[in-house]
Amino acid sequence: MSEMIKITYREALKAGIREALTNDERVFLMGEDVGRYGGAFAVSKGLLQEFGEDRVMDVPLSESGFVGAGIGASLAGMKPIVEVMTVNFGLLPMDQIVNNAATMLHMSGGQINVPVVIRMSCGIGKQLAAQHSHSWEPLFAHIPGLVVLSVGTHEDARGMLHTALEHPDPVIIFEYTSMLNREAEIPADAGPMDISLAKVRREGKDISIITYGIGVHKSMEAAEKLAEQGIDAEVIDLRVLRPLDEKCFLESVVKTHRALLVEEAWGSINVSSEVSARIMEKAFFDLDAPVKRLGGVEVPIPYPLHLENASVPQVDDIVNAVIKILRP
Amino acid sequence: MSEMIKITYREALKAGIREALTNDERVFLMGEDVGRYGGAFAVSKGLLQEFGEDRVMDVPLSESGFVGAGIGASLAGMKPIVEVMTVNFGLLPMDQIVNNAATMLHMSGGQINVPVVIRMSCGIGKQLAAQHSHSWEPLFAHIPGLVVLSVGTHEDARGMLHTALEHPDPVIIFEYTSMLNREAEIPADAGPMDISLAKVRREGKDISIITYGIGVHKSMEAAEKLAEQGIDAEVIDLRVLRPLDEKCFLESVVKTHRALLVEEAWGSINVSSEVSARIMEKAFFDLDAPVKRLGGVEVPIPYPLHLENASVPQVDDIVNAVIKILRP
Amino acid sequence: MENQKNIEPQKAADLLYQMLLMRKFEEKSAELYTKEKIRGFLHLYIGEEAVATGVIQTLKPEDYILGTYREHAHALARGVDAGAIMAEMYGKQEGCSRGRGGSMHLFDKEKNFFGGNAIVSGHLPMATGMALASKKLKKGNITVCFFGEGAAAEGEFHEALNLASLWKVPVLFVCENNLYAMGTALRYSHSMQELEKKGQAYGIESAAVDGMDLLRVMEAATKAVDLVRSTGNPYLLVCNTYRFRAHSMFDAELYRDKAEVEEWKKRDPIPQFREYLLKENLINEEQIGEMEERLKQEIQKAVDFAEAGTWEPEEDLGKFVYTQNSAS
Amino acid sequence: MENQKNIEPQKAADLLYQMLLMRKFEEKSAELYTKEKIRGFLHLYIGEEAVATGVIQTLKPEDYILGTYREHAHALARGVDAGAIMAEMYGKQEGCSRGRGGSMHLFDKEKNFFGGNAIVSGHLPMATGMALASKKLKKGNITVCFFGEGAAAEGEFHEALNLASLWKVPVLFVCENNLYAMGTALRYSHSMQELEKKGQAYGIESAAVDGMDLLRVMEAATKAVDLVRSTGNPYLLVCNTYRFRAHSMFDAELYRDKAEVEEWKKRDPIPQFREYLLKENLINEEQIGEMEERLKQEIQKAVDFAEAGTWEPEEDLGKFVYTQNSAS
Ligand SMILES: Cc1ncc(C[n+]2csc(CCOP(=O)(O)OP(=O)(O)O)c2C)c(N)n1
Ligand SMILES: Cc1ncc(C[n+]2csc(CCOP(=O)(O)OP(=O)(O)O)c2C)c(N)n1
Ligand SMILES: [Mg+2]
Ligand SMILES: [Mg+2]
Repeated sequence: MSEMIKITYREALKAGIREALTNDERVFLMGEDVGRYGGAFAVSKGLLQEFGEDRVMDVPLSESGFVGAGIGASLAGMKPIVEVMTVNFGLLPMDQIVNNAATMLHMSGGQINVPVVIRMSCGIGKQLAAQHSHSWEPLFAHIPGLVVLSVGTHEDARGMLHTALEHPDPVIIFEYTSMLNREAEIPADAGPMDISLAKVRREGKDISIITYGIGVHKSMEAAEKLAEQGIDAEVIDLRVLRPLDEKCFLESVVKTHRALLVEEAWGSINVSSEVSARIMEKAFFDLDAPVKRLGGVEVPIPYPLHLENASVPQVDDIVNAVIKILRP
Repeated sequence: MSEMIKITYREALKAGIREALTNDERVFLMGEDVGRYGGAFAVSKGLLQEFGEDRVMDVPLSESGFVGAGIGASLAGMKPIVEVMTVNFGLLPMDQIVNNAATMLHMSGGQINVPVVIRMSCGIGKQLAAQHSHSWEPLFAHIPGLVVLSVGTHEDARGMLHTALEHPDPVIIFEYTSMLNREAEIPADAGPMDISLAKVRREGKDISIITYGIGVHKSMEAAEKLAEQGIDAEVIDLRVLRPLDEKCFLESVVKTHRALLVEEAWGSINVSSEVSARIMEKAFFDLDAPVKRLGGVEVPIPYPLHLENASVPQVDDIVNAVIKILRP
Repeated sequence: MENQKNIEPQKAADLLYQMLLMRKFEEKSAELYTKEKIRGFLHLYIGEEAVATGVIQTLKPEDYILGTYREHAHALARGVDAGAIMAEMYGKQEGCSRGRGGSMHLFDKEKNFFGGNAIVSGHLPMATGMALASKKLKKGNITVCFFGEGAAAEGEFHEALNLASLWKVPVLFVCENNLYAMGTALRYSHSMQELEKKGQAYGIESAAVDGMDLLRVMEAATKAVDLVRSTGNPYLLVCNTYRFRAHSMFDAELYRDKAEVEEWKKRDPIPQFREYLLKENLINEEQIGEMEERLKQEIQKAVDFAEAGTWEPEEDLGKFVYTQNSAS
Repeated sequence: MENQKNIEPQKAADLLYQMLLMRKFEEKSAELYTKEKIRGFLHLYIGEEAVATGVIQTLKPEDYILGTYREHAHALARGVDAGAIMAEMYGKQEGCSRGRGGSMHLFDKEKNFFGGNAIVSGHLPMATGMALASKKLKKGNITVCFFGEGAAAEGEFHEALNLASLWKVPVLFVCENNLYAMGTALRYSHSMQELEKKGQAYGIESAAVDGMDLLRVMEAATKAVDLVRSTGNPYLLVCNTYRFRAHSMFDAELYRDKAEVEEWKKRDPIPQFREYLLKENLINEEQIGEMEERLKQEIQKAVDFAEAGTWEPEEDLGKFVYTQNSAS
């Protein structure tokens, strides 16, 4: 195994973008304030200076327009990385993403593929209140034709973009604002990551905690706490929200016979609903207990810290839910 | 019971709108081509002539603009019925619907409610291909703060609007293009329908078929066919996709011990996923077999009839799926 | 119609043939629609032929073209095979979009014909983006984007034109002002109806032209295309025209007077151009007779091709959602 | 600053007080932000006070006001209690939005203050709709909608202005052109930078005014408001101004020179107005001293009120999603 380096999630994302810009002239980064401002969250800071205005393009407030333009540029030979500053503004270009990017290949009978990559920062955790704290992974993950990624770890932050840019079809990448300053160790030579498989982040035999995004960290923490109580939890990071890697989580459930699904998105019609339904369909007879879900409370996110915290599952909620499943 | 009349789904919808315009001066209908054209599907034909331009307003192509204007008008004392011609254009105003209509009450701390009603025609069935055949109920049903209705029957077509207009919060009504010409009998004095409950459309003891929209008719037909084979299926029309009336379907499953979920929307992260997950959580021990789903194939809808038909569950698919559950 | 020097007899004949082909092809399509050979929406361009003909004849094969759902004529002008278009409208896999798209989604990548876009205004941002790619890749080609006057009310018009002008990219926006968006007359779509003046809001050069007069369109288009090609800047060309037929095959035309239509038919671009050619001795009756014979054959050939076409097997339904499973 | 007749000493003092209150209130807020009493995003209006002051002083209590996320000053000008605003920023339930909204979502229905809208340009369509309701209900009030120059690049600007003009509704659009949208300078947001000319594209009367000069803003606003009120038509008023502080508290201001900021500070609206009043003997130093004392007290009172405020109990998290479960 190679040398390990300590890196923040922000630095890992930036390293991925920098590498992409370096390796392929057709790659460019476009988005609101990615250049002169340095990126709303400083992810792209310095890249304008390094690569110039043609490669790092600030765009006006016009999400439908510039996302559509990114799609168009991808049709004509470029490899755009389009940044929608945060998913909160991601409904404005949603028609472009769904009716154009996700649909063009099909409605042209396979002639025209759309190799665009769209990055959006998302999630809760900065007291940004109802219009700025959305977790809309489920909305995009519902759409066939898209590849939808959730960047739950630093390795993925470093490497998923590379593989996404090689994909011939539109890829949506969700990054987590609240993880930007978090440090972790990754191999110094970390690079391209597969973008088709879920991953077992922690092996365990008693229960499968299936999650993604920030949920990965909370679930890992919960698993450590559970270990102290003699409960051996397996933690699965879905990573790819569409198309789902069901083989990974079904195998886990077949082994552990129990599952808890954790996500921060609103609690109904979300990724966990789908995972639960698939376990129902394909691993029902392996279950020793009903699959449970911990999702976001179905409320626009409130501003005060205590209510914000209460609106998504926390580590203790996960611990308690697991205990309740195992020791009812 | 009162006298029955034969009426098309279109006429039922129109009668509902007409009544609303007649009864309350604050009600107005706005949308693309609702007036001079007579409505894209002739639902509002003649209403402009009857009520005048102030009550039946044609608007330019600008979905975000006029839906937002409808929301604004509702803040200032009007009761707008905003028609988005079809759900296919419903992503354009989605930011307005989610970040404004569904969120305002909460982020104003309960001060400002948004009594707007938004109607959208939806679904497959006219060979309109990939950009014009969407079933996006799941996208809207994911959003807290919205009431999301699915008009699966003629009585509901006649009466749901009335109740929706009395609701203090934003209501999204999904109507089904392919049902417009369908005739059915409803009571001559049909009127306001509750909009909080699911309904058992057919009682049965062997399995619960849980569905909504066009699925109701297909499931009823399937139930008749199944009856010929000695299988007694219960059919549940969810009607309200948010907030879900889980009591209704859980009771049914507790009784029948088996369920098949049917919908035309794309097959993952949809309403059926949620229903399945809730049955898992709350009726697991009552199940004699895993809950199965029949959803739309995850493909942008193709134009040719045979492929269009193959992309959503048909009556025979429902029959076969039920038989497979009951006689594995 | 004013005299224009420099029109070669052969070119004149070709142009007349092209407009006649559009007309006859669509008349045939309407007939086939009533015979239910063609389904879904069918939007005819009859009356507007001078626009597509006049603009597209100025282009080079490497230029990109994007159209709306009313794009049969544009596809024909671009040289997409009439048989492939007809087969597409039949839904046969020999169609130019493999039958997946139908009338609204004609694509031909080899011919640089990018649809067939049925979300009104949704292709404008893509056009800007394609032109951006051309600029970045120094391809030297231009992008031409056709859309209706109704589309210009959508926010994406505003965003796409602003971006195109900010970025100085070679895109020609052609607004086909046929005075109606479905049933909504220009004066109900736009508060300011001299659409070419909208260019000023973006610092985009623009002009309006009589879209019923082929020579005038050619002149204006030549000027516009030359400018876009030489300066690399965008341009807005408004072609004032009229559709003689209903919006689509589902349109009772309640919104306009028959007399108005008749008045416009007097300016039918095809007889107008034919008379001019005869007067100027650029063609003779005999040649026209021959031409009509050729036309009849070409259309018959297209219909035969479509009739002989085959249905894509149902097992292939899931193709073209992602590139990797789309091998044909 | 030019002489303006007719300014009463009392009114002059009130206006100065108001601007000073805005300034001191926000300076205090910045301080409280660094003390982590206020969290989330905090966008200061410092430097732009003449705009909100000048416009809002012309309005009647029944007029509707919509603002952006940079709306503390507008709320204060509207007479929303400073304590309620401060408590809101603390997240206390005594806040004007019950603490649910925070700095970006100030609402006060009684004062007809409709936010606090943090999706850029998302409130413009609502403003048009509120004015539409006023017209329909013959209320006689007008709607005033504040937004930044960056917002004018969004499609919703285009749609909202077109609708307002088509419908002839009494709405005043106030574009606060502070030359930057986050880090994106005006010239990168708009291809045509004389923003007032954008009114022409919609047939909307418009004007630009020096937004650093209170008297000029008052004059322009009075003219605009009178016109909107008397004609019932929309109006676009562009106020050219500058923000002295960072975009929000997360902004390293990499995109502009300190010198530019210093240059603009010379035109600080507050000293400018104060000097004018002194020169014209509309106020004296002693009165200013008293005023400053009053200000200090009012701000201290606001902070005390916020400090003394209470947290909403966690059990209430689910409130305000629907009206029926929102009883307080
Ligand atoms: C975003 C969107 N809204 C509504 C429609 C329904 N629709 C299809 S064509 C049309 C009218 C478009 O008018 P115009 O842009 O003038 O083009 P024309 O049909 O006259 O060529 C409408 C409203 C649509 N396809 N897309
Ligand atoms: C639709 C949308 N896109 C992006 C953002 C992020 N954002 C918040 S404020 C802002 C700049 C807005 O600039 P402007 O309209 O000029 O107003 P100002 O902040 O200068 O007052 C941006 C990009 C947002 N809130 N909403
Ligand atoms: Mg038109
Ligand atoms: Mg600004």
